[in-house]
Amino acid sequence: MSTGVLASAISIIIVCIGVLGLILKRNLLLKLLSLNIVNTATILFFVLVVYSPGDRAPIDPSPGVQYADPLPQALVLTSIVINFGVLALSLLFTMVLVKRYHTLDLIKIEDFVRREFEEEKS
Amino acid sequence: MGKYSVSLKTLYVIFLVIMFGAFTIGALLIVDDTGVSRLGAIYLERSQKFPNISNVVFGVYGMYRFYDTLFELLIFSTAVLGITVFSDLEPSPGSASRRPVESHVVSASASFLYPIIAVFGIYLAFSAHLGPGGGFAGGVISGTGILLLALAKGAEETARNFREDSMKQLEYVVLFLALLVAILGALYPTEVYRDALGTGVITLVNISIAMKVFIGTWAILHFFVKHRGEV
Amino acid sequence: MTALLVGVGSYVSAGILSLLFSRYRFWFSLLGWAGALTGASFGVSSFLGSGPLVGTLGRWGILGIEIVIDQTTLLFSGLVVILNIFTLVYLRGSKKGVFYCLYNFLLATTFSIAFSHDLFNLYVTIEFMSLVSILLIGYERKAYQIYAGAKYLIISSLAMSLYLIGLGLVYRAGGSLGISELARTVEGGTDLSISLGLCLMLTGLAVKGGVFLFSMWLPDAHSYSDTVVSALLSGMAIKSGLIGIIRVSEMLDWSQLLLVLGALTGIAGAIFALVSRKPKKILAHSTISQVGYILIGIGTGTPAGVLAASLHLFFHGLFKALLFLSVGAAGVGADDIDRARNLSVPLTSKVGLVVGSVSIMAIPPFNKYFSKTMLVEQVNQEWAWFAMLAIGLGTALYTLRLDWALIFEARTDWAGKNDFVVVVFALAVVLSSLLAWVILGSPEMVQLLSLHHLATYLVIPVVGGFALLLFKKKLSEISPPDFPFSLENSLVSLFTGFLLIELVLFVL
Amino acid sequence: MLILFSLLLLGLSVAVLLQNRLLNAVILLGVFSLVSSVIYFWVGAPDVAVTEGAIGVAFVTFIYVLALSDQGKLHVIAEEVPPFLFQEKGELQGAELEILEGFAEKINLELEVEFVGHQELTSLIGGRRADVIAGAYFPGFLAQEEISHSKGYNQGQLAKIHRTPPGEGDIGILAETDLSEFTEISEEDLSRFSSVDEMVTAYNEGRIRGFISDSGRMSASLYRVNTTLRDKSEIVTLGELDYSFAVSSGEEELLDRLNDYLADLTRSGKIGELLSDHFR
Repeated sequence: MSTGVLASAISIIIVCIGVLGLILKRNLLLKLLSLNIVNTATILFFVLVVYSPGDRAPIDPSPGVQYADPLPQALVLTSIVINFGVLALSLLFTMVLVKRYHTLDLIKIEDFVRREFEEEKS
Repeated sequence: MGKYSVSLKTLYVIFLVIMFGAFTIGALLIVDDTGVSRLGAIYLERSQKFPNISNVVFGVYGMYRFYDTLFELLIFSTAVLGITVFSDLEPSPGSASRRPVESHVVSASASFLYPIIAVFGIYLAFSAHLGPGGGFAGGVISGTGILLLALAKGAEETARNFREDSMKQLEYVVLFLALLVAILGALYPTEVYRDALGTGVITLVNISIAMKVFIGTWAILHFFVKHRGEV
Repeated sequence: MTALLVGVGSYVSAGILSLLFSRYRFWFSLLGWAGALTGASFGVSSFLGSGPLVGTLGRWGILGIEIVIDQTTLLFSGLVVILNIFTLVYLRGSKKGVFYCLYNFLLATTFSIAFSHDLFNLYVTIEFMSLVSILLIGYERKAYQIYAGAKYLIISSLAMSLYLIGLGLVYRAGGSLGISELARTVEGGTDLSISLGLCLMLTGLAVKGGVFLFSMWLPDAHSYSDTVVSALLSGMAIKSGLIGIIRVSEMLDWSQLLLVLGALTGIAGAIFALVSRKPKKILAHSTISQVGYILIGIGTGTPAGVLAASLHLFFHGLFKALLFLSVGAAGVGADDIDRARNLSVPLTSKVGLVVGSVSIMAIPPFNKYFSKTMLVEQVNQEWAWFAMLAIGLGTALYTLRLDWALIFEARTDWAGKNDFVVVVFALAVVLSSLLAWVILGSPEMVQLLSLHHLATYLVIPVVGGFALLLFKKKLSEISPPDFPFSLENSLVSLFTGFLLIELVLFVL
Repeated sequence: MLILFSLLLLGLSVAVLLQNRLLNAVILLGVFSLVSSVIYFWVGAPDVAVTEGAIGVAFVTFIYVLALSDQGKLHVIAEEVPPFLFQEKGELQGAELEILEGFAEKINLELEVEFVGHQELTSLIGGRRADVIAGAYFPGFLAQEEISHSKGYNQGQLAKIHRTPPGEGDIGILAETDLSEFTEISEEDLSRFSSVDEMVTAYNEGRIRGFISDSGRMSASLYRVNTTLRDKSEIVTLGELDYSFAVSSGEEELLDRLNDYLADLTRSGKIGELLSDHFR
């Protein structure tokens, strides 16, 4: 088994830990942090899964030298930005919710939200 | 009973996540990927055809798949737009009073450090097709550098110096440019990327992306500075 | 290629321009629509000229982004264009420039998804779609909208991470991102390795596509948001996930899995729709239920089945948007249907509701009849056929319950908020069944109009009506549970769904 | 080497999720991104490393830190109860204020007091929007498992006022107050109110036959509503209680320091002076 595969298996474990945090933590901000971990580990996985030891950076390639696969790297640049967009917007929404309910506890927020929705329409 | 059912649920969640992990790692280990020919090799091979683009990664996202990069830019713009839509949110009374500490040392070192950071960011954007970097990273680095200024001199004053409103319009002009390059690059690939202006088009696109990301970064940071400490 | 570039280019420019010059936002959006219409008609003419076409953007060969023009593409891009014009006229100038910008961006990305035949391009466009959607959901900044948006954002971001992991596995084993390239590799024999990665991708797409157990975010997001937004999200945004599933299933034969998921989705959605009490909630759950049909269609695995699924996707987009607009125009989306006597519904909305309801119940001359009969013709398994019957009965029940409240019990508001866009839209929905003639040609149509199909679809609503009369009292005592739709439980059910996929894959 | 770094990343991800203080978690997340950025350099992906460094390490961490509440303050939330902690002509006053000011100075934080309704206390402290609950808090005041309370600084009584003869009606009590330590009045007889003022009004209007509260809150309320109790009333002392402070149960460190400070005050005798100044 190559180091690349082993390292990407570890990044899958990190994804699992992030998912556990995402589900089990009640604090909304900790949920966002867990999501961040999941996303970062996913990107790491995507880069590592095609890595083989001795890869060089794919800059100014010359024949006969082993280079890292440039395609996943290029794709991952896009998804880093996407994850940033997700983070910025979810933090913004969290901010609005906290301003409204003064709590980060998701179960309480859900309770408040349902009550408010019922009250507004009745 | 309440406690018991909660822990049962936690166990179930752990079971599910373990199943997920086992599945994925299994899928990873089961596959023997020796001898699979991937697209990456072809990209490396073809890079000889475009001698002015020595960074193959840039070749992929700046040329072959620029359409995806257009959407990446749109996503960033949308995030900035979302922040802008909510920027008339009233800051809560406590946070407005928290003025940044105005110390001469901080202020002086910020105005000394900032140009260095900005030059580094611009360098990254200019040389994206030659080495690591890219318009995006360059823009973010220059944009984050302003945070120093904002903290030292006050966010509002910095915002005034940057004329935020007209800057935002510039951001969308850049988006137009990217759209144009994406469309023309798809219709007349060789003309745009090699013959027409050589490296010119690519550098121009990179610099404008950096510019746009710089403005967006500042807009986001300004929002969060204004609403400091609210979570 | 021109079709895609013209459409996306005009939508994106319309979005930017209506933000920069927000005085003329309506006119810019109209221009964007005209551009997209041109693009879509380029697509149609190319299809008529040379049949289904797979090409790459920028003539880079396999190095570029693969795009496709086939019937699914045309139907979905047509859906985008049609929903665009009606929602645009419905909106008129009622929102700010920012809303129009987001609106056009949403249209741009869904238009692009129709053509996409590249796994990473699908990822990027779908992510963009969900980012724009959550801003539209939370646009009015009510706390519950913000909450629904945040829930959607978190779940979908996780889902797309799963998609990316799957993509990594697929790229490692298959060495390519273009779907037709990969399909060629799969034929070469590395079947298992790719299929495991594709399972993860399927999970990600199912979260976007409104599949039960995967998209528990959907009812809140679709029922808490503004009328036009609900119509667009239910009518076309979730369809992008289904388009993704259609494209991905070109590579593998997943019939068993998709049939199971389809039947589950259809029946569970119908049950939840039946016990819900608010019109918008009912419609949102009904969307989930209808996704079941589409999955069953993809699950048949035959080209005709996929065509039926695409056609159903198109028709569902139309009549669901019509229902959302009718309910929204009357302003009764969040009221309790058991207290409908106090409500007043304008005549135009009632017309829209009638047309939408007969369409959703698949009454013969209306559009859904054709797609559903095509589906039934394609399904071989007996149990899947019974599942479809159950979904049909459930659909009839909740539709009639909604109609009873909003059409018969509610007062008719003759003077007030009549909105004739709804009526024109209803007319368009009625006329859309002609499209089935165009696509299928007359011999197949005659087959679809055979007697036993006609009888079945007339009998189901009648049975449903009787059942409703019997159980109406009982139904009004039930209130739908909220707990499956909280963020935590939606995440749990997502992974439960993943477990289900694993089980179906390894056991069956 | 790569494996080592990956394992470090694994450890960091666990560490992020085990943090109690959000700021620490955010900073660890920044470190997490930094390590992943180093890995990208290692595997020949400098483009990704630079972008991850710019966005993941710098930008995201900045945004989180900006969004998080200022950690340099001791946020105190309190119900306004003179003479414990109250506002007069825009100035904070009270015995608790002096204690808390001293404490905040000792641990180098700036004191910030926010008066809130009594039902918001739990959610604010549970959501970590505040550090300390004050304002005549006593153990049992909030039926909440997530709160730990400090040592007491002052004695008080839990008292019941009721009509003689009792007559019809429920016993009034503050919402969320947990009485199980003091009395055995069953839940059915209780009706819950959101403030003592409301209970006094309800009592005078004859809607309830009596009410239970702590002595401090009761006298403050009678003083504020400026009324006497209408019927002939009897006051029964149900038990002794200790007025104290409360912190969120995760904040063991803060609680220890607060207890130490209170113990210091008692030892030096300052607490006695302070109380006799405020409770005449």
